[in-house]
Amino acid sequence: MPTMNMVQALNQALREEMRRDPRVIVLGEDVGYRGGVFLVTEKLIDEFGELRVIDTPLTEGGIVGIAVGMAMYGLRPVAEIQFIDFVYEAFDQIVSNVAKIRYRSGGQFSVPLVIRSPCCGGVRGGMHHSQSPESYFIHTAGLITIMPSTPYDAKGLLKASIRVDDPVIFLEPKSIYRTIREEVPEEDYIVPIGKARLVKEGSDVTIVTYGAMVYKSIEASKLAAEKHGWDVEIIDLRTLMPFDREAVLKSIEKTGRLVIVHEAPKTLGLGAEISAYVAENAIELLRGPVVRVAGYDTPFPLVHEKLYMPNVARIYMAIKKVMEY
Amino acid sequence: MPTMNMVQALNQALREEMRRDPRVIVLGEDVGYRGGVFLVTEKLIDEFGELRVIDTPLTEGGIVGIAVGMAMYGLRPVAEIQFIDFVYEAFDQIVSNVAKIRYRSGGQFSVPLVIRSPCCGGVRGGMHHSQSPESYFIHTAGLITIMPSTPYDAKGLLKASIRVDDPVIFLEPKSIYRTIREEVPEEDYIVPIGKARLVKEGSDVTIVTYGAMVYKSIEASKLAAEKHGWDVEIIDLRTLMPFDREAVLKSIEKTGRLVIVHEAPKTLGLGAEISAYVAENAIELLRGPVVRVAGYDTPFPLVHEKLYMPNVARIYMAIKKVMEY
Amino acid sequence: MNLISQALAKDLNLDKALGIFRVLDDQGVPDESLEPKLSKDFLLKIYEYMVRTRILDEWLLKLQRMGKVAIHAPNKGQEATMIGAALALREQDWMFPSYRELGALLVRGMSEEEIIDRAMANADDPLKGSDFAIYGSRDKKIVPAPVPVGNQIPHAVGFALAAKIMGDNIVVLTFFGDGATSRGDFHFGLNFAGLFKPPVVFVIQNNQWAISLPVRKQTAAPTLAVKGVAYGVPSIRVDGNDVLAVYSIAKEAVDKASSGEGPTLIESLTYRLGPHTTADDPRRYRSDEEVKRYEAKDPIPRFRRYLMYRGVLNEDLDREIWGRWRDYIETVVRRCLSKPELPEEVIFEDVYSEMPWNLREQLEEFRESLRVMKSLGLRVE
Amino acid sequence: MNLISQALAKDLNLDKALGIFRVLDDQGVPDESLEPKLSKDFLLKIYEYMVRTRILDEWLLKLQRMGKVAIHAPNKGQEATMIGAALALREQDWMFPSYRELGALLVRGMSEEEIIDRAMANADDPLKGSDFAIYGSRDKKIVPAPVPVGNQIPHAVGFALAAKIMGDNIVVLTFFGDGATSRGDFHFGLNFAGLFKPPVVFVIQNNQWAISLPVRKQTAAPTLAVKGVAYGVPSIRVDGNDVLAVYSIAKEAVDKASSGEGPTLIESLTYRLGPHTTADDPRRYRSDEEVKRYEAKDPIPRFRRYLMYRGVLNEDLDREIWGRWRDYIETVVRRCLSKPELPEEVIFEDVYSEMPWNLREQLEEFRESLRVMKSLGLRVE
Ligand SMILES: Cc1ncc(C[n+]2csc(CCOP(=O)(O)OP(=O)(O)O)c2C)c(N)n1
Ligand SMILES: Cc1ncc(C[n+]2csc(CCOP(=O)(O)OP(=O)(O)O)c2C)c(N)n1
Ligand SMILES: [Mg+2]
Ligand SMILES: [Mg+2]
Repeated sequence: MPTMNMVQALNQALREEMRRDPRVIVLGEDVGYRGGVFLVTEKLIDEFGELRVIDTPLTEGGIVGIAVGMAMYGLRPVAEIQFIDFVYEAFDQIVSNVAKIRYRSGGQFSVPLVIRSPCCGGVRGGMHHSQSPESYFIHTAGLITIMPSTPYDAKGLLKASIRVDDPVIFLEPKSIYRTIREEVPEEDYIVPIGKARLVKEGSDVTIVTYGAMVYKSIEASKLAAEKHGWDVEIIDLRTLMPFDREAVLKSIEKTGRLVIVHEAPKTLGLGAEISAYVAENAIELLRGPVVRVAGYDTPFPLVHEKLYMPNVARIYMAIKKVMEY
Repeated sequence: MPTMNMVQALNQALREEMRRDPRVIVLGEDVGYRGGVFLVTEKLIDEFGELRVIDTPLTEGGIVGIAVGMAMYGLRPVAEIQFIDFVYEAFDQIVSNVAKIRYRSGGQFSVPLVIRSPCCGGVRGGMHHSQSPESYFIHTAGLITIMPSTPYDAKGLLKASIRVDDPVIFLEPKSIYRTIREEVPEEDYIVPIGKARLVKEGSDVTIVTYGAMVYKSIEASKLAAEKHGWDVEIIDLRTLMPFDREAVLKSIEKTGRLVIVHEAPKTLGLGAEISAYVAENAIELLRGPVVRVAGYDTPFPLVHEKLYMPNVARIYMAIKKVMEY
Repeated sequence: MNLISQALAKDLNLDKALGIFRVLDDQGVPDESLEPKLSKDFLLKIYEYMVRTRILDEWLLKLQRMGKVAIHAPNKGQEATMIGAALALREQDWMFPSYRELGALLVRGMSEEEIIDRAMANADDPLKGSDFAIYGSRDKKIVPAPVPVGNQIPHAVGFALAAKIMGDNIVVLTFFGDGATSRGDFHFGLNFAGLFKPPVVFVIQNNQWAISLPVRKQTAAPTLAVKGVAYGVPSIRVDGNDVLAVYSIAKEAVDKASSGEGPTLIESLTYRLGPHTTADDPRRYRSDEEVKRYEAKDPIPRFRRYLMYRGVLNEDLDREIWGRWRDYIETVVRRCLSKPELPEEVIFEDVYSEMPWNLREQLEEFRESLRVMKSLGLRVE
Repeated sequence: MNLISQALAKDLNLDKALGIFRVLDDQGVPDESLEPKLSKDFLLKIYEYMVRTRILDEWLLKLQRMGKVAIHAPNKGQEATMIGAALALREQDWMFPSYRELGALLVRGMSEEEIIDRAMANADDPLKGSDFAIYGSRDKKIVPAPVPVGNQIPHAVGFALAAKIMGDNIVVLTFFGDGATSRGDFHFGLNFAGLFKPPVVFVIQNNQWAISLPVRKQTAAPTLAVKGVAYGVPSIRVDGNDVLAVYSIAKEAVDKASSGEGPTLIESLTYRLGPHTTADDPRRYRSDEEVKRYEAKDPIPRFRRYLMYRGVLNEDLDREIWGRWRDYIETVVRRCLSKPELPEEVIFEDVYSEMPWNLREQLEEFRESLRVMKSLGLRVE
């Protein structure tokens, strides 16, 4: 099996899906001859031509609005937003149409659209190339929101997203686009939507996380083991909504302690929902506070981003807080 | 003191602020000669003219984008979004600029802009005239989000919002625009931002709520008292972000039980943040689960809206659940 | 420079975007050089659509006043535009209307009954009660309109572009109001249309008002049609109260689109005789005289005069047509009124292709809440 | 009909939007009938701005390669547009640039040092490290650009409209790229400008590419200037590599705006000779020959030829100018490089006018995390 990074895995997923199904098309800014600014769509235009790999004008609202019409027709468009920080022009289309057309039409129409986009920080991108805006999508009924953390998952989840009949917001943590390599099958496979991945078993405390924060959490868990012998369990959600409540509950049943880690700003980040879900449905399992390690409630800064983002020290502090409660 | 409904109180707040400060201007769709579709801006154009009461073309993105420039210049624009369900075209301007210009300019520029808009359900408005999208704003650092529940508060909070140097999203629950009347001073006063209102003291369970749900909560508390003798405390947040954490914590210290009620969809509604905040900082105070009564995770339906929204039965069920835990 | 720019200017064909195409004068007398050659039956069919639309519109107003319909956006005065344009479509073509095109729905084959069921959101509502003032039917190739003004414009373009990509010969027609031209969606949709040349026809129902805002306060452009220039989309302005003019121009546009020659923007000049919606009070922003002036231009009497001028219609036949449709629609209304409500759980359907666990949990809470309401005797206020 | 539409068409003044205004030919020889009468000093000042911009641009590229600057968007080739336009502004006027107008910043009085501090986000960064590739200064009446393309367009309009409401005589000029014309913000800003006629000047830096997308794939309109027609905004196309042409037209537009005659849209035809940003690889989408072809049209040699033709400049003076600025800017760079970082807590500043409790709590967590990192010897990776 070849090893690949996430960009290659995503490129392969797109290529395979486009070969499999003529209804799959790609559109976005610079996705054609440029191959996307991160090269996720590299060379697709050579194989599939300008009708199926569409370089669009610079308008996210237009990209999504047009893609909605295509999806209603029966195509399976994969729309790239060059950086998720630029998706907001399309927010009306996403909230009012992508998420609601099935409901509004009493099930007569659906929008099998994937909006994929690089997200999150860690590459010195400043406030408009580093955001983690998943909360906006998670809160919007009608959308599925996904963020892979490995090349294998990226390929399998993107394929699943293209095939599902519902709209998917597919967020790609750009800081690990090329830093993680692993074996990725060259054949067809799917990673199911809605299922978390158990990254590391443990018995003392559960970390629920996703995206690049999986790796920070692993590091912090090592530090906790080293310093205190604490055994941390790590869950990578993969699908953010609907998130895998069973995986979360099962783990807390065992550990009784919960830390949630994400890059998105803390207030109403996904951590809030997971914490509230547990407090509502399984508070008896908790042995202490549910601690969230998240981006601070500020715009994402250009300077000191590694201090702004959840880092090993902050995750370690959270583990310590729940363990020593 | 005259009695007024919320529409009249808001109209008076605008009129007084416009008289007080020539920099205060109003803009939006149909705010001029039409006086706004709910008449909140009625007759302002007669007193202040077309330069200060601006009928704009039909573009929420334009309204907010233009208002940002005005606010940067030093005006105090109050932009009306005809229904908050239509704000999404302006989402890029709100998230990328309204919320970030102060930060982006290192404090050199600010955006003292109020975006006010009728929100929420209960008037048979269907999916695009009933939404409660406050989570999108609460999650966006740089914004203040407010929702009054009484005419008195509406006037005092709108005045405070116009005067604060930060951008405010001011949400007006349209179902109680004309149903609640109370005494409202005709002179100048302010209701401070960030302070909750204790609607009803109680000792058994705390309900944290806001907007029209205050009234449903009162009814449910009566039912709970009647049926079980339970004494419910009710807190009206008024400012949703930054919410009054002290009021919340103080109440739970007493009751040890928490129910949160809002119309917005449950997943990542403000209830999630309040629950998570307590679970993170004061879990020892809790005697049972934190229960959220919220809109369901669907688009807002035209039919059966009174069943979709939190209603007395649902709030009562939640009280019962935490009391009988 | 001047030669180039003159050549370019000629290409832009501004005459059409700045003038007004009309076939009938205000009295219904045709300009014979422009008059389309239509059969008597077809002309009467057009007229019947206009009659049906007017009657249906009145009924929806009435039903709204009775509390049976949440809101209604009156069509009165705009029948020629919607019917003329919709008639230009072929069986295989698709329509993306706004909330003010009852007549176009009828032309595409939706029945009065379907429309009223929808407006009432009763048990037979094909859109299952999701929103008000929107209509559609996959069967009839009508996509239900989004309430946010203009949202459907890029959809229509994307839909048409998808058909082009798949090699299917369809044309997509979308209606929207003058107000919608200010929205981002208009800018996006027209831009993509100019670039990718999908088979799409845009019809601006310029009824001169966006609620209280007259067109001259919406844009400083001399016409709305001229906006096509900004996108390289050929544009034309037509008298929207002249059903033959609208039909002729729309047909040309549909033919052009179906033969691969790309999009057309049609500005159809008409007038909204009624209030914006049943929730509006137009006296606050426009004068009764203005309305009177436009009542004299009502497209139905105007077309009736034409039909009489051509000997297609006489007083008796006219009375018969109105009477027949009035009776018929009244029967339909009665039937619709007798239908039950949509079941309560419908509000949980069609959010996703399969119900996720959070909605399943919430559906349980919902069922429980209905039981509690029943047992405590609580009513939905 | 034809008479009306011809009259309207004449009003639209399409000649200017479709042609190209230029003063200098490619060899720098002026059309004397159009040549502005400028003093020798002023001409040399223009040239020095161009030289400074070019040198500064090269330094920012270098600093980016050294890892001292996060990203840089090269200005090379576009100096005439930014400098010509900015020079048209008066002391009291305001500028809303995009991320590619170093020269305009210099014209408005920002120093190389301020610009480099900003680019490096060091301790003296006036914008406190909030984002990359943006520049501004309230003192110099320059509003820092938003990175989302086009966002500043409605801001400039609103700002100018506010001044008009307050009765202040200022003009606002905003720059944006060809790519920005596809965005909703362009549509909104131009529409409001046409309607409310604030004193605003729009300058489209049409450098022919939006990253990899050539202008012909951005719009089917024959020019970008012609888009003004859709908004009733008078528009003109100018040779953007001809600094005298840009200056003349911008000056006319500023004069017009300041005397209450409203907005102007200027399409300035130029070319981006470098990559889109330091993160770009333009070979993937455009040929070296194309770049070569445009290198021959570089606005700096062209203006230099004009200056020599007019006897304002000679080889010696030219060498002196370049040498002086090279030395000066190198000194500045060295000084900037020696400055410390911004303090860590700066990331919590300027979110609100006062820090709310949630940020105060988070600032505590932040301080604690720094202590923990120190005590455990953890480094920021
Ligand atoms: C995005 C959005 N903003 C505001 C509204 C409220 N609204 C409904 S119709 C309307 C005016 C529409 O005018 P126009 O497009 O001319 O259509 P008409 O109603 O005249 O047919 C407005 C402002 C809306 N539905 N959508
Ligand atoms: C809304 C938005 N989408 C995408 C981007 C990424 N991006 C940065 S610059 C650019 C192209 C801009 O082209 P143009 O407006 O012509 O300006 P130029 O870079 O040529 O000066 C793109 C797509 C962005 N900054 N903002
Ligand atoms: Mg209209
Ligand atoms: Mg460009």
